[in-house]
Amino acid sequence: MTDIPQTGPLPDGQTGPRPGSLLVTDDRTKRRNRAEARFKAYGIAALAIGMAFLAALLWAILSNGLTAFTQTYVQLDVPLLEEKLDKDGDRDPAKLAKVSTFGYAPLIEQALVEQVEATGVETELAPKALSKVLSGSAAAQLRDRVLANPELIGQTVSVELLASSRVDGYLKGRVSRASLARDKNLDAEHLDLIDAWREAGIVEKRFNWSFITGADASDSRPEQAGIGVAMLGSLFMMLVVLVLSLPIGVAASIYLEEFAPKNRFTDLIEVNISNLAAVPSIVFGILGLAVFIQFMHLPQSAPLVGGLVLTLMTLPTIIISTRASLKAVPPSIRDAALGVGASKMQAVMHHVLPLAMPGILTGTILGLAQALGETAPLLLIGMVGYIATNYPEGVAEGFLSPNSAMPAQIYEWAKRADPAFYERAWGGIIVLLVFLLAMNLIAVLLRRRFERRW
Amino acid sequence: MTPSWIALIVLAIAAAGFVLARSRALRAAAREGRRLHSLPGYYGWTAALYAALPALLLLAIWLVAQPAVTRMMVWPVLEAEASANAVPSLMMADVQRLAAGLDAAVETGRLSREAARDLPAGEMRAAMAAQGVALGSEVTSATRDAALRWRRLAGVGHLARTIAVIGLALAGAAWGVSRAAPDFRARNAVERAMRGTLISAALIAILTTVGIVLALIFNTIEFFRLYPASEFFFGTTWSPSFGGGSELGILPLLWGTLYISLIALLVAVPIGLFAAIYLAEYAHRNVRSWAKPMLEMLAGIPTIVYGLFALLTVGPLLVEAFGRGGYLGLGWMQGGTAVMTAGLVMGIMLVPFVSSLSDDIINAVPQSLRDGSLGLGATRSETIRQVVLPAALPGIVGAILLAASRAIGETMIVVLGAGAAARLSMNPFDAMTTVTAKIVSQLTGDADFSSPEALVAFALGMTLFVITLALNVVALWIVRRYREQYE
Amino acid sequence: QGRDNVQVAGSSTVLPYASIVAEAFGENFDFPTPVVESGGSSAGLARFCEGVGENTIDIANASRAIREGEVETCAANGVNEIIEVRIGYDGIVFASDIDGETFAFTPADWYQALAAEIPQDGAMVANPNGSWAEVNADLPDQEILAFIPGTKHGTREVFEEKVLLAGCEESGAYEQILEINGGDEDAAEAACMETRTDGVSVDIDGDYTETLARIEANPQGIGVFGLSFYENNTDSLQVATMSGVEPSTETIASGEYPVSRPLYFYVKKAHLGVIPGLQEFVEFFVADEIAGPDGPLSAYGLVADPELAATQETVANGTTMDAM
Amino acid sequence: MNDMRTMDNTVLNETKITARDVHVHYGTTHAIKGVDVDIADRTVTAFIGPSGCGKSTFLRCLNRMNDTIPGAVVTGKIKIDEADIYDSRVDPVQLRAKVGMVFQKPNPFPKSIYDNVAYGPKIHGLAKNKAELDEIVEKALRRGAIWDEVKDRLHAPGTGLSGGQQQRLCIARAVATEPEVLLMDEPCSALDPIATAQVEELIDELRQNFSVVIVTHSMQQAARVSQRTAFFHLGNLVEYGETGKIFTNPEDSRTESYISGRIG
Amino acid sequence: MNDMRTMDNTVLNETKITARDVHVHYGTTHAIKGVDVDIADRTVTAFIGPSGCGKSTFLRCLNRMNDTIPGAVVTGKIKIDEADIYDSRVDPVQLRAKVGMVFQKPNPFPKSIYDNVAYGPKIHGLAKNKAELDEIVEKALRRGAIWDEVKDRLHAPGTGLSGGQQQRLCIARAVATEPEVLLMDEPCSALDPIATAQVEELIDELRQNFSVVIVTHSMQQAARVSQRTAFFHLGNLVEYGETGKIFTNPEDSRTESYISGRIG
Ligand SMILES: Nc1ncnc2c1ncn2[C@@H]1O[C@H](COP(=O)(O)OP(=O)(O)OP(=O)(O)O)[C@@H](O)[C@H]1O
Ligand SMILES: Nc1ncnc2c1ncn2[C@@H]1O[C@H](COP(=O)(O)OP(=O)(O)OP(=O)(O)O)[C@@H](O)[C@H]1O
Ligand SMILES: [Mg+2]
Ligand SMILES: [Mg+2]
Ligand SMILES: O=P([O-])([O-])[O-]
Repeated sequence: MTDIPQTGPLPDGQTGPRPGSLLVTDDRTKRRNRAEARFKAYGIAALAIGMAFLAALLWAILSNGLTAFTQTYVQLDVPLLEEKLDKDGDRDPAKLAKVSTFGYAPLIEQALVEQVEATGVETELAPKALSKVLSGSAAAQLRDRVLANPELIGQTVSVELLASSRVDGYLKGRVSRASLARDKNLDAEHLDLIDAWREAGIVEKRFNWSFITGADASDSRPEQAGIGVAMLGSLFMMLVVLVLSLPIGVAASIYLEEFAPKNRFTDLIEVNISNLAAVPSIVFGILGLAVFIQFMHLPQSAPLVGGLVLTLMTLPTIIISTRASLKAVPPSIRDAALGVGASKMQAVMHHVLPLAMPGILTGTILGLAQALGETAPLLLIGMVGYIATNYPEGVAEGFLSPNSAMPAQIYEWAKRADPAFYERAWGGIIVLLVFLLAMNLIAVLLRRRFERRW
Repeated sequence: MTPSWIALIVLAIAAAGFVLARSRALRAAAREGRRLHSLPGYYGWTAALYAALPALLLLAIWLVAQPAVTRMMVWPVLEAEASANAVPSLMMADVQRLAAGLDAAVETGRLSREAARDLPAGEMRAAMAAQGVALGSEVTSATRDAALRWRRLAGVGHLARTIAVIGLALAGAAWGVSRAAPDFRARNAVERAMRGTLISAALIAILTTVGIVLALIFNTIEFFRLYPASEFFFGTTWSPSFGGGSELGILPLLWGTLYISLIALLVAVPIGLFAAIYLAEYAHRNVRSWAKPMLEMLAGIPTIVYGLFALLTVGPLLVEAFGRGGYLGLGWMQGGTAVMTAGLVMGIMLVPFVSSLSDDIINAVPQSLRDGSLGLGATRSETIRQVVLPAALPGIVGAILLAASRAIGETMIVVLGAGAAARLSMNPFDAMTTVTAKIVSQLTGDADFSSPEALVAFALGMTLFVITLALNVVALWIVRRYREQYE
Repeated sequence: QGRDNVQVAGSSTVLPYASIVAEAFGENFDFPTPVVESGGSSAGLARFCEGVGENTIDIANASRAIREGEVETCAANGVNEIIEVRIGYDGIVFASDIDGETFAFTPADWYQALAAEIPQDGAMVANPNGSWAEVNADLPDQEILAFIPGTKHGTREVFEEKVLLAGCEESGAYEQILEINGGDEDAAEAACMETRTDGVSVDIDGDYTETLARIEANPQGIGVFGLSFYENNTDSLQVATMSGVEPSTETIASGEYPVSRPLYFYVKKAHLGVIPGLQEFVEFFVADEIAGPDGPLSAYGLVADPELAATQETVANGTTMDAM
Repeated sequence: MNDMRTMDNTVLNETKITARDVHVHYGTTHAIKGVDVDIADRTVTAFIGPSGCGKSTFLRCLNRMNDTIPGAVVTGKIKIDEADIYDSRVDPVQLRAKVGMVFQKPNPFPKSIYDNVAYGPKIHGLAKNKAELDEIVEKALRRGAIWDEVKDRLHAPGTGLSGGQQQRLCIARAVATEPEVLLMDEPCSALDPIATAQVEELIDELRQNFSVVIVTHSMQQAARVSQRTAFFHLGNLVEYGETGKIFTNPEDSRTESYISGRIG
Repeated sequence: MNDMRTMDNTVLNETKITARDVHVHYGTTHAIKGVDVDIADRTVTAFIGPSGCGKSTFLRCLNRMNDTIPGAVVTGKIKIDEADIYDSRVDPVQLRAKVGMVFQKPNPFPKSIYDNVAYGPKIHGLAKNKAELDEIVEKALRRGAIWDEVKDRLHAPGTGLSGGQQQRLCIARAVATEPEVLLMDEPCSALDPIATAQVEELIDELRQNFSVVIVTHSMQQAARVSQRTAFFHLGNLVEYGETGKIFTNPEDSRTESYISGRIG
């Protein structure tokens, strides 16, 4: 780096070129480059912080929730005694239905006792205590089977029954002999039995499809609870939200940004919309209760109503982001379109809107994520509680019949006493996130297609 | 005919109108050898709109108005019998339910048309119960007469409705088709309608606001009747109690709201903005295309997870640092639940609100501006700070407002992270709570709904609404002031 | 037109029991499983009182008795005939981390530990107690940290009356306060029930799982739980005795254990026999197989009502409140 | 201050556009100060004048593009074919379809080259099918003197063209809709002499049927293509007349100074 | 139409910029095809050539502005003052401070006129205080021949200027940072003759100390202001030499055709 040509002498009073080779960075540039490096580092740090928290949260979710996707079952040969189930022996469905689940419980107890003997385990547990290894749903499971096939009565059938949540917890490592010390639901002796049965292949842990497809269960049967029905509820709600809030939000933004005369009234609307974003979601629940249920007489606990409420709640998010991105489209594009004789509407629809699409989709992604995870407004329109128990029959029913939603279901589970519900709550969160990802996938892909610089 | 059938028929008429008008316009243009004013589709749409819009509007009005009118015409039947303390609306409600029940019974075939008419009042409650219609009390003969009258009137009304709506649709379609001539400005007509649609969409926001105010205002007034407004607005203690003697000062709650939101924004805005800048300006396309949706997942994680995260992870960590005997030896923090805990975690949740939208807006700033700045020898960061960000300012402010709004509206993180105790304190390591958290808790609590402890939720909601409105006005003013419009 | 499922709303305390019954009902009857919403006793009663008809709920669950004002609201909206059903009792227990110290409390200990001000030498002074040992030498020397129900919860009322106020009286503080304030009984009661705000007593507006999580995060804390919640979490919680009595369904039913509250539901008579399955559901709910001491509710932690037979009769006859 | 020369119309066509007392304000800036002008049909009219004198502003008045600038206020009367274009009954959209415009700064849509040109014909229904549209696009691009350069990349983005190519693309886009009046704001500023010549040829061709208004800084160009010339100065229309006359024998001293290169 | 002055530029300065075998690809478009050129110090070099031939592209190579175009790939060697500007040790920021640029499309920042010009001096720390900055801004605006027009509205937005005014603003903005090399892409395309003359004067003044590269479509302008001229065609540098020589006696037939207006 020797013979760097120096610039020639300068006439007086004229600022000359700053001396120095390009290969040597001068002090000021060094300082500015350090600032630049810092600035970029802040960006990377910000991104890293975001990612780190995401990783931490996901780890928490996965480590707590993955166990919800497996479930313990017990294989049992149950004698369906005719004298218990059909005293008259005429297989009259009406009479068969009279035998309640309480009538089936002794059969199961008997089967358990026989099974204990068959596997040759020594136990002092009474038959009634034995049945604590099974879910409370066992009797109902059996009853449903018998009512569906009355011809089974009198035979011994092999059924696969859900194990109780404690037994399930034992297989998953949540329950130990020590932790059962003061538990009145299960004893260490039960665990000995389970160990023996596990070796015999009678007790088995498997992937838990019914968690994904099933319905909610009562507080005493966590092992039976599934999120399927609530997922449908969320699906129907999201359909309503998407179908209403996206077009309405975009339309409102277009009007405000492109057509509205700039005056007090539109200012009012503008302020109004940003203000709606700050309204706590539960207040939308109050509104929804008053308007949709009390005034319009839409049914209680219906996903349609939930969807409408969430639509009102997501609108501001979509409108604010859509307006921001409409604003960011350079006016020259509009001029170009108007100049070839496009109407303002055409200019907006054909040119401005596609360019604003990334922002619109971002608003949609954020809005739907918010709507999908919201519980508080659902509380007021009756979608939180023990609701997601019946599958809707058909699409119209799906919108109108009582249902819950995933976040409400998760919230419910998280409140319940049995720790087995805690794992279900986290499992539900996993399902919710997968649902969210699936829902957003299209938006994300579309957004990538629309992104361009000009 | 049911309203949905009528609506379907109207839509069918509109579709027919579309086809007819479109082809008529095309034929006319071909015959007269002239160019159409608008694209042919616009003529079709005009006819379709003429057919559908007024008819559907009429239908909507009819649906609302008919019961009101019928009620007015039926009331005289009941009036005679109404005792001094009878509530007209309740009596009418029974009449309506009874009439609806009779309709349903006839429809399902449980009762014949005549039987429905002749059923004695005394048997009606039972008959209705069989039909699954609950009546508040035994049916009196006046109620029965009123219900029968209701049914007659409703029958007439429905017939008139069908005729009027479908007639209007046909007339509209015909009018639309007849206008489909080359010099008719069909595009303008359609665009006027579209514009109307856009305006109505914008008005939904206003309607929502009106709805919210209406939903809150009566109970708010009721609250102020029970509890002095001055103590609510200026009271510095929040301690509701069932036994009466609650102190319901909003100040500690407002303070908590501000404090927590402020900390959340102090976390979310720098992280979000820098992440957005990095993604839009520095990151490789591929990095950006997965990093952005990943960050957006933060917005989709249910807030209960954040709450637990605050309670179980962040709170204890902070206590270890700032608590008594913490390794910083400061002793500022009593327990894990604190403004700081909730603020930090909420800030993380808000990151994507700032980052994603800002990223889109920054990305929309024309490249020529960056070139202009880089060409002068500016570094990238100088370009971003002095040229790109000012140009993107309105959008970024929008994003920040959105984040702030969510911070104000959040409950779960506050309850789990910051606690439920209202307190006026400067220490960010103290437990506090927010207006929103208290709205939820008072609304879902055990206090009697007519007691001030429950009604205060509405007053809180109303106050919060007014305050955020004021903040938004200020924000709008600031944005207007500092906006830099490119090109 | 025509709703085909029973709709229940109200207390989140009653919800677990109602859901157990609803599930069993759905399994054993041809009716669809009733919908049981939560949202709080008051919200439930408020919706209950909106009127009669299929677009209103049939049953409101409540963890307290309906109030006079609510009955009036109901009447104003045409809900005249209300059947009140008491389903049992909810025991309220005090529990701490399983690995921590064991506690045996008296109400007086709680009063001394949590009162905002306590009388001392003829004047009210700010509560100086920092550890349980300072309150009562028999208790472990552990910092006081109590997670008590927030002011939204009905349990708070029970806690204040049956623990704080009782403790206040038991410890003789009540008398002293009366002396200090010149005999104003109302003020004295209020003073007994006012809790300190220095972070020692933490209000929980959430539910018992939150309390449990807080104890996990802070093992020194002592939380207030429902009996059923405790019984399901014996692996992480140990319960404290109150005045020497360990809480259980038996001790509560017998009245030995002092802290409990009744749970109710309210039915619109006008809906009985109209909404399919409502009558059956209500009867099923109070049947011995369900609500009796050997039924699933009891197994889950509900303290069966000793007067269940009377309740069954009320339901069978459809006896409304004003008729009682 | 209005000293518009009365013109002895020898070969002149009938008037297409009449402007009377047109004023334009941008907020406080008074950009056009009472301009009266008659623009003839089937004629090329050149607007000349120093930078910032209001040429673009006045041009934008003629198809109401100023409507889109917030703060721009236009007063006075402008008639095209006897119809007042600021009349409330006039549809600015129809007006702009009739009065096309090429902007000073090339502003292609961020779409493909093909879509840039096809857009106008599509919204005006000029093509019945794809083949016809292709034909229109090709013809327009040829007239814009850019066909050869882009024919192999019709589906590449229009924003990826060079400056001059973008300008020609915008010309092609404007002629594709077959306007009756074409307003061109410095259409050749970024073009090399050959391309300029081709565009001038296009202008000449258009003149056979339509009227063309062109803003230019090149006196030579104005002299070559226009039949009439208007000289603007500081918002005033100083002189307006036949091009030959203006360049050889201007009446106003300012015109003369400008043409001879003394004021700017 | 050719009043070109023949210049015998005897005193040639040392080389400032050396380019060797420079290729530029935009994705699949091969825009510059192996250009070798030496640009002398204290000289005005004109780039001429038909629209789309790669002038702007090559110009942008000289201060690495092509770095900002996604998909643009530059190969070859470019040295300024013997330093390879694509060397990893070279800081493009410093390079661009040294090699200023006026873009083809005027791109004022959405800031006030004052801030537009003050921006460069501020980031380079050329002014110690407000007064000095004011001075720099005024001087730059004067050199950009726009001071008189904007002196009363220095705090109005730069985007509210007319096309030509924006162009001059961008020139003023570029000279305000006192670069050693100034690259000007058609700086006078939107300017009237007077303003053009003023800018040309500026260029001449700059030449005393710096080197200037100017892209122009006007042969006259090239002839007037430049000492050397490079003729580009289809991405190739066809001919490069003294301006007088190129215009009077070109070696390559393509150059001749272009100059005489036969190829474009
Ligand atoms: N961003 C881009 N992407 C793809 N191709 C490009 C891009 N920019 C320019 N080109 C192409 O590269 C070639 C050279 O372009 P360049 O802008 O350098 O031309 P130019 O000589 O400056 O022309 P003009 O005088 O019209 O400005 C042209 O064919 C152009 O279409
Ligand atoms: N949007 C605007 N806001 C404010 N003033 C403007 C705006 N556009 C133009 N002006 C001003 O109006 C005057 C006329 O501008 P106009 O663009 O019509 O000039 P022009 O004759 O086209 O100049 P040029 O040849 O430089 O393009 C100028 O002084 C300009 O600064
Ligand atoms: Mg102009
Ligand atoms: Mg170029
Ligand atoms: O929900 P609760 O009313 O029982 O607190």
